[in-house]
Amino acid sequence: MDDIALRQALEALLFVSDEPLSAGSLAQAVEVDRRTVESTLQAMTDDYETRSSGLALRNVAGGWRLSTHPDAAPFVEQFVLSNRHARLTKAGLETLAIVAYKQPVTRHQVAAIRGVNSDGVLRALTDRGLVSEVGREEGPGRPVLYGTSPEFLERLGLPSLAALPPLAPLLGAASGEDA
Amino acid sequence: MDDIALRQALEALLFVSDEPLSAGSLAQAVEVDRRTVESTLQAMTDDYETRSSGLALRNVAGGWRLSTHPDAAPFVEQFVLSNRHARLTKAGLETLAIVAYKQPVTRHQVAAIRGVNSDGVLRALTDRGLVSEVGREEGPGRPVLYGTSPEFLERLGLPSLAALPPLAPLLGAASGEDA
Amino acid sequence: MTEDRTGVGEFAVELPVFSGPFRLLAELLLEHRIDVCDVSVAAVTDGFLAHAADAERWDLEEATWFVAVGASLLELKVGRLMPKAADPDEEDLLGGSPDLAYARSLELAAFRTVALDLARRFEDGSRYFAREAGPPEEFAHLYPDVMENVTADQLAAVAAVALRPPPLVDLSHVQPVRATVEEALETMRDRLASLRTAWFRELVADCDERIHVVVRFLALLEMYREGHVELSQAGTFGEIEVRLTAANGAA
Repeated sequence: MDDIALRQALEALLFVSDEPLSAGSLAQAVEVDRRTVESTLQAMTDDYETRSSGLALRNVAGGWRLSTHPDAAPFVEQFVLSNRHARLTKAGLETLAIVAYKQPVTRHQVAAIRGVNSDGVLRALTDRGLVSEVGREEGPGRPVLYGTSPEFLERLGLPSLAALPPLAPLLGAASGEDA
Repeated sequence: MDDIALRQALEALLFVSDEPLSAGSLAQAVEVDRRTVESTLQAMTDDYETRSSGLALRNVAGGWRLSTHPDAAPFVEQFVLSNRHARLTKAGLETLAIVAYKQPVTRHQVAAIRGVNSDGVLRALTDRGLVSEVGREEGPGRPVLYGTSPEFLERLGLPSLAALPPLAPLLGAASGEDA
Repeated sequence: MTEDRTGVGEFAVELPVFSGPFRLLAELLLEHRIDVCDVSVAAVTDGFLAHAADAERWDLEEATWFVAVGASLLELKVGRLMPKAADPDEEDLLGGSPDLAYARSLELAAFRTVALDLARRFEDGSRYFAREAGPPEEFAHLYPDVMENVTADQLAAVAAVALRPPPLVDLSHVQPVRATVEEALETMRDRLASLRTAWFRELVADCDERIHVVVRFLALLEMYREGHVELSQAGTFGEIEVRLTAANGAA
């Protein structure tokens, strides 16, 4: 398959998928080696940008996702009117940060860090698809363990959890500040 | 708005829409006169073709629609067939759930709940035989009322609508503290 | 009941948990040295009214002080009596050790900083809209069974999220009495704007419950404090006349 046909196939597949597609699954679908697919996707990402396309290709949540370009956001927002992008409250963000860095984590552990019962917030984050149940802890009661969802990474535009900003320097800075 | 920004906005709007958009509604969304929008859409159609895009813009019955390019169809077909886990799109699942629990319900009510125009999704669900027209509402315009079909219940293995899991416990669990 | 006429706070109360001057009781309660739930605010109020009846004149400042303290106690009591979500208890939250509690406060501060960064990323991310429409309809024939993996429970979960009413504004941090006083202030200002002079009795004629009368009275005291109204009362327990001040009338 030549480069043009490959790009065409990749663009079409990205268009129909309603979730990020990994380079591996794309490679399988187009029957081209993964490395070539990856470099083509990277080149396409730059292309969308340089030709001022209304679309943007990003490497998010462990895969590639085609979306509208941020420059077109004002028009799309008006058109879509979705409440999906409603802002998160302070409590929501705080809880999400804890889940993101401490996952897998139980309700109780979240509450212990925040100092307040966080069941409602966790529930709302789960409803919004940002947090999900990822298992159960061994031990009494086998409490549910929470983690962030792929949608969380996608909404943040991050390729993986490893791309989250490191917490350690903040802990250091905080401890240096005051007693 | 210059030509590049206009193309960007139109491409983004066509990308997120799940049904054809008339030149008139697009003109309204981008606040540019309809004639300019139409000639731009025509130019864009040619552009997708000449740059061998994986996408194609077409002027179909209901308006303009962005779709995959026929050249990429074999890959898309294969992908759709192999992608067994996501048959019903997120939009489809959400719309079906709303119809199931709010029936009889109008198109307008579904759109109001989802926050997006849902005509395309409703039509697709109707085509699939999962949703059907169950009557018309009294009042101006006498809009069509939708409900789920017997096939819907059969597919879920439910004897009747009364056997749908009750919503109240799920709703009741919502806490005052939201995310 | 012995009474010292030098001040309203000095009137004595006789309660199962405490006997002595009210001012001392109020301090103990506000410092949580005595559980407010063990104190009948109504009994204290009766004591105060008895004291006031004996007093030679009704001192508005003393009355205000008593009402303010009474309101605080009621608020404390309401706070104690209202059911709360089962929070982990304090010891759980602090882990029992002050050092651990300190470490956790640092950790929470770090998470709050990170949360700001997440908020920024969400903001940027919200400008990208992905496509959720799935394959165009010409491919619909390829997947005849869209319900293959759909379950009733899944539908219910999706419906619950879509149909859940928007969350109520969380008012738990608002002191209930103060919020109502604001409303009462508005009501009183509206009424007096047209009536200009009225009996307190008229201003509370539409109140169904005693708490509403109390709240209107507090609002009135607030207006008096700000010089918006003048109050006069013929005698103890006499009718209270409320008059909009000239300055206020000109506004």
